[in-house]
Amino acid sequence: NNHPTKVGVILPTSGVLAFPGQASRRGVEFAGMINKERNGPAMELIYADTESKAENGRVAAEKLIREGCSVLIGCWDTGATISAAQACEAAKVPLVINIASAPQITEQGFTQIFRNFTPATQLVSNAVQRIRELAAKTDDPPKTATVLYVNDTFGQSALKAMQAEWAKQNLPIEILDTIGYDVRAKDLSVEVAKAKATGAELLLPITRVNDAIMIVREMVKQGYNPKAIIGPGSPGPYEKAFTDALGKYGDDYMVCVPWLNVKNPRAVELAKRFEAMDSKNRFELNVGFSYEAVDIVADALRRAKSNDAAAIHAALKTTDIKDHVMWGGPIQFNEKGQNPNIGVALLQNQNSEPTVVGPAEAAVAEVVYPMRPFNER
Amino acid sequence: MLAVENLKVRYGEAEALADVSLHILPGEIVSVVGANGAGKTTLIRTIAGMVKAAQGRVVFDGQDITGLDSTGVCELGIAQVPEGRQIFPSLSVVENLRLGATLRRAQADRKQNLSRVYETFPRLAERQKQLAGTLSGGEQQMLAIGRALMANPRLVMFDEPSLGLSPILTEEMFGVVSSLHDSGFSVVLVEQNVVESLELCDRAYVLETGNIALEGDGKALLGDDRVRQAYLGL
Amino acid sequence: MNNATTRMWGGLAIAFFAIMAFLPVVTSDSIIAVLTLIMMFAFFGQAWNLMMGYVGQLSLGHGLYIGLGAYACAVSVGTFGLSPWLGILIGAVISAVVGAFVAWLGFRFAVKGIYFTLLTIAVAELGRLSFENWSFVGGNAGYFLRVAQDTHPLLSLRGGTTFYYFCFLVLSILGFWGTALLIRSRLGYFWRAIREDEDAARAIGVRALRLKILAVMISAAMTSVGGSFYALLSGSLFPDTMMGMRFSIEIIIAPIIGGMGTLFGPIIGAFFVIPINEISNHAAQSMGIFGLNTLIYGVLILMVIVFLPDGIWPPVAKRIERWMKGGASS
Amino acid sequence: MYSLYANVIAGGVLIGIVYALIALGLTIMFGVMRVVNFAHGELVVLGMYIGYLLWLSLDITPVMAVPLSAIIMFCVGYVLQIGLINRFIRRPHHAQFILFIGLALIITGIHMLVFGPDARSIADPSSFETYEVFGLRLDAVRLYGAAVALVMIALLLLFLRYSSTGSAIRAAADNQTGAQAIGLRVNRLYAVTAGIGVACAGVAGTLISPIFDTQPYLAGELTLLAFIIVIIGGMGSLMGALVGGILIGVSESVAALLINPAMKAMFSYGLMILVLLLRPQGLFGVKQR
Amino acid sequence: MSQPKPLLQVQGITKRFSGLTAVSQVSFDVPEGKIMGLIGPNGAGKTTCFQMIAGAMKPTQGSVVFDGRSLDGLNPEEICELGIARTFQVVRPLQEMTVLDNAMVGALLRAPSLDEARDLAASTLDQIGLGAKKDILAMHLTLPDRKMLELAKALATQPRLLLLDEVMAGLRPTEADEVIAVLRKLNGEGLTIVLVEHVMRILMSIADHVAVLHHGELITQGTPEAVTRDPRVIESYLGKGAKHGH
Ligand SMILES: Nc1ncnc2c1ncn2[C@@H]1O[C@H](COP(=O)(O)OP(=O)(O)OP(=O)(O)O)[C@@H](O)[C@H]1O
Ligand SMILES: Nc1ncnc2c1ncn2[C@@H]1O[C@H](COP(=O)(O)OP(=O)(O)OP(=O)(O)O)[C@@H](O)[C@H]1O
Ligand SMILES: CC(C)C[C@H](N)C(=O)O
Ligand SMILES: [Mg+2]
Ligand SMILES: [Mg+2]
Repeated sequence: NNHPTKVGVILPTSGVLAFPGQASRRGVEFAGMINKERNGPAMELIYADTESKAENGRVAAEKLIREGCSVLIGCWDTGATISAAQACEAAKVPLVINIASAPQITEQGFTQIFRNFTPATQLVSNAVQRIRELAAKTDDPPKTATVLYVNDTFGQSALKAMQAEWAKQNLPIEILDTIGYDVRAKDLSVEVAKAKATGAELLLPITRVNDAIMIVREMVKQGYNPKAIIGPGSPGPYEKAFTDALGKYGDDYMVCVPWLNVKNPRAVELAKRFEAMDSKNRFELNVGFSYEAVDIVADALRRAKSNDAAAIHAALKTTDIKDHVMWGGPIQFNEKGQNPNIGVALLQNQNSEPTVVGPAEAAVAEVVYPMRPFNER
Repeated sequence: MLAVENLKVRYGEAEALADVSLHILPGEIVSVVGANGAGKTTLIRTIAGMVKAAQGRVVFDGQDITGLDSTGVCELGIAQVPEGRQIFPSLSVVENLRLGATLRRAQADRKQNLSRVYETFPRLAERQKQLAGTLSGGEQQMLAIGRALMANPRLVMFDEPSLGLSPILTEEMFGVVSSLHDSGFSVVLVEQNVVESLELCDRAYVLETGNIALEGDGKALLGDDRVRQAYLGL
Repeated sequence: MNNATTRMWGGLAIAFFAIMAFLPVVTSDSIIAVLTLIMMFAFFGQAWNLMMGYVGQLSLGHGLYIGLGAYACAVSVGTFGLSPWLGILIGAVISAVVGAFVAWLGFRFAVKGIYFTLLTIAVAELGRLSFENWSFVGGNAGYFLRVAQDTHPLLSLRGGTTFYYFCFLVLSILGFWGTALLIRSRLGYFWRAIREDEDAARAIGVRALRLKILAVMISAAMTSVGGSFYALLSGSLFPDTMMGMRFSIEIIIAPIIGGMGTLFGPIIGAFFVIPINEISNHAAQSMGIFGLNTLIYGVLILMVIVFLPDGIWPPVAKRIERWMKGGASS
Repeated sequence: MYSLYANVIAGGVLIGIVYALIALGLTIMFGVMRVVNFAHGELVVLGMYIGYLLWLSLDITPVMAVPLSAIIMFCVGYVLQIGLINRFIRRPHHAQFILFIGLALIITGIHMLVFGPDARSIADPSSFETYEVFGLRLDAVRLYGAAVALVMIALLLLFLRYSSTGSAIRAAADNQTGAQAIGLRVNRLYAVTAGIGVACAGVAGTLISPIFDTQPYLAGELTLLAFIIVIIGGMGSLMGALVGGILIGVSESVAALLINPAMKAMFSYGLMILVLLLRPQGLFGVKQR
Repeated sequence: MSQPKPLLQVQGITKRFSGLTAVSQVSFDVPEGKIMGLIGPNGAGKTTCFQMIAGAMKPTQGSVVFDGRSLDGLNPEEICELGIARTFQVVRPLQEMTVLDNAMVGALLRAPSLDEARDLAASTLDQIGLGAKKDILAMHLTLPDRKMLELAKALATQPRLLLLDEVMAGLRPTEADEVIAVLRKLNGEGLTIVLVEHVMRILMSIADHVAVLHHGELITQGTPEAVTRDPRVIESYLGKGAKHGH
């Protein structure tokens, strides 16, 4: 087949989620470029924007499928992903999920999805694991915690997963309160005041980017200095917008997310190239998993040797990529379309750089604990 | 003093004034009568610059004022007591009066004019602070007249000042108009009370569907039976 | 309107809908998808127009009824395993009741004009917020219909592009026809009287309260049915997108741009508004210029409302009528 | 507990005063021209971008940028009124509605084109400052914002009450034909009013730019916020806007404390419905207008 | 003298607007088949009385009885259905509907079908001389025609009692005479009328009975001649040198 395969890419490139959406798009574009350099299978990447509205996932997917795409990548956000998956299911076109963490995605009976991202349950169980390791390492572990979570599809499923995991692992840290806030909240001063009033020693924010910034800004103003801030698997601190907006106040913030395999020289080299091309951006999770999604599609195309959606689907089913950029085992998909082998790292912002501080086998730096009070920075 | 020449006015496709010419001499009371919808209000509004003429000219003191906006016209000393009074109901009586003197020509004499208005209408002086909207119909009419006088006018145009007023207030109204005349203002009077207004005026025009049908001495028109029947509906 | 002109417009409507019914044979799926949206908005517009164009009640909260219809149907199907037809009915009843309540509130407390409009916004937003925090329907996290099972489309009301196109086409036809019947009945006279001057109408015996409530109920129920179908089409429901202000605003642009208080207005408006939206979205996305679509869309609707104060349809209709008459006499 | 509530209420009052300024812009345009500006939020966001841009390019803090922002936004309002809104004054509400929706889309489109969709935050050191007053910890930017807003509101009230232009504006609001009949330049008064209304929105926007991150999509919410306040305070009433603003500022914050913050907006809408039903003219509104 | 039984009984009605008492303790009877005039200075409360009788305003105190039935708590439309029709002082035509449709809305109150309503409306319009203009939109009518349309809408509801609020104000005398003739004829057919007019000539020529309001109070009532001779009426309303009725 000489015609390039049309690959649809659905991302929230405008609206509330534009920041990570556009980062993801850069990852896809970068991967397309690398693929061409390596003489990979011919692909034509066609983009569609969800405007950060979940239901537009379906609209975008249908549109791309009508335009002849035989495989889709997307959608960064859980809501949009489920909605796109419905269209893919109806049209029998595979959807490779770059990022989206809600567990229900793989529990809806979809046959066309392939998720190379950790579901919230796994994300959180790893996160709880990381917190346990951290607590074990110090002689001054936090005894109480408060959760601040964004009240949307992703936030709710992450919260649910976390509460379940907390009980299951029987962590000796008491959760004092869980405070939800609106996705479109323009200011979080009351929410932070409320969290501060609980006196929790550990703050567990489940956020998107903008709200993560608002939370820290309010914490600085209100002088709320818990022993640690650890995001149990949510976006925010590792993104450029966050470190740019907060500078030194953004340091010491931790988050548990899948991350670049910093010990793989090829991956590190790729990241360096990306950052050299585009000094304003970082090769973080959004870029990385979007890059990897294209890699997965390219690999499947190479094996399928066809533009036919069914053939691509079959090839995706047998994916097995050992050498890849994100930290974790080989990329494989189970019967539900989930890659179970993704690792979760503990990142901490140090000097405005997200730095891997755990688990031990992946860490490149020592963790700063307890967090330095804001007014002493 | 004021001359209207071949005025034609349209509202969209409807013609309100077809071809109207008339004039007013200094110190005169000129009455304009005519059926509903004859175009009396339109005439006044056109002179006042609130409606644009399609054709014709309005000349005041030898100056062509046809294209002027209402502010420009007022500045020249043409004031009006508009149909339906059009006072400012949620402003106080004084504020209403003061606003009558916003124009440049009137600002200097504001104090003096105000006391003159209070002299003419002692009722208004009593109710300076009251909101205009709570005045009775007759008082509102006085206020509208007073407000017009605040502009230092030379010509005052009245549009149906007695509409909806009780007989006693109507009578008072005519008294005020004639006393204005006595103190030297020129007056254009549009009225439904044909008899009183014709009796009061120096000259009169009868307007019929956008055209001047008749012109002449008010009392003479009243006396002519044919005119009474055909045009005045008496 | 005399009988001859009524017949002429009726004929025109039949011809138009007949052409619409044949379109799927000759056009591609992507055009059908856009036409589906057009028919959907034409139908929503018709429903809204009934209340605003003919009864003079400006609602900016019709998204509420879309959402109620959507959720009622989706939850009936997804959670209770009922037939979608039943879900549609349940949604329509709920919406009618809620609509009646809003209308009653407004009437009872003499909330009129722009204040009534703001009341509709407030109730709709309150509805949205309640749904966003109601976990039974998924709250902010959304409610997702499972993938359609292999049953007959007319039973499950799940199908492909063309299927939903016909669904909304049929709804449009019913909406058009029903509205036409209603406004030519006694009700139509009373409604128009209320629209012109409610107090004056009441003084000559028009039972404004019931009639207004009735109009809102019909309009809400119609909107709700459209919402149910939309839910089935979409499969994923979020309070913000299903019943937010945005939807409320979107559905009224077409009938106003098209020509309010006319039967064809909402359809013509939808034919103008939706393609513009699609084309400008496409342009902006392929060029990667974000905001261009919004800008183009805004400029165009602004131009229509500035230069065609009554909307697109009335002047066109006048011309057609004149042309037909001219044709008859010559 | 005391300090939690006191802090939150104080924060609510401060932000409420800025809300009041937003609402004032809306109410003044409604009171005088009887138009309901559905693009108000977009204009607030424009003011926010002005604040952001001046900080970014010239390093002027938003409070200092207020005079410039006021002038720019006044001109925007003036021109909009003369060019567009004026033709719609006598047209029905739904036509005005489409006009403003069109305007809103255009403004948002321009914002997106120029600034992109991302939230822009002002990372000035000043936006992390706080003051301790009576054991309360007050956010510096909110404090400045409220102070400036309060001064603006007071100046406006004085202007409308005592200046001759002010009373002419009130007269034009009261009776347009009457104003024209006595030679007031109604269109110019309208333009000045629109200028003031938009300037209020813009200045408020500039003031909140260090508090809320600037982004195009904020607009719709701000428009609704202004509506809620105006309904509660009374359409066309300036005092109403002030009281309504503070009320909403406080109730939003307290509601977030008492119930789930995600549900706090319900409180405001509930309040609005209650007012609409029990006192449709608003707390300070005049009946029958 | 044997009075016919009163069709309308106004019993001590009072209306207060925050602070202001617009109508205070007003009582009067309107006998069936008669024409009654209601006069008084501007702001005396005449229109307010009509508003309360027609149900558009609720009296602060007192009640209205129509044909032996109390109207307390009834809506305007219910009162209209009982047989009371009214016109508005400031005319309120249904602007964007034709003259015929305006009258039809009123006619539909009693007509069982659209066709019958149309016939009834058309004959009502003919009766008051608006027949030729039935297909014009109401907004294009001149003021006198609007006043007549106001009358037509009211008549199309086939009332037993008609409340007319200054329907003839602003009409030229000859035009007013035509309306008077129509009212006389209707009255001859059994319609009871209450009318408010400032033009004494009109009132004198058709009213059987006149009631005078002043500052919201009923100061006197009686035959037109008696009332116009009453010094209080002359002082507060007519004026000394009045030679009314052109
Ligand atoms: N704003 C307007 N738009 C359209 N037509 C108008 C307008 N104002 C007046 N007309 C029409 O123009 C004609 C003349 O009206 P105008 O108000 O000047 O009459 P008038 O003699 O003052 O009547 P009246 O005695 O009722 O006050 C009428 O047919 C009227 O319907
Ligand atoms: N809705 C209202 N709110 C407050 N005051 C009112 C209201 N309606 C009427 N009034 C006042 O009540 C009094 C009586 O008014 P009404 O209209 O009944 O007088 P009227 O006798 O009909 O006078 P006119 O001859 O001028 O029509 C007036 O002082 C008026 O200002
Ligand atoms: C961890 C996150 C990147 C998850 C993603 N934002 C989602 O909505 O599911
Ligand atoms: Mg006139
Ligand atoms: Mg009256």
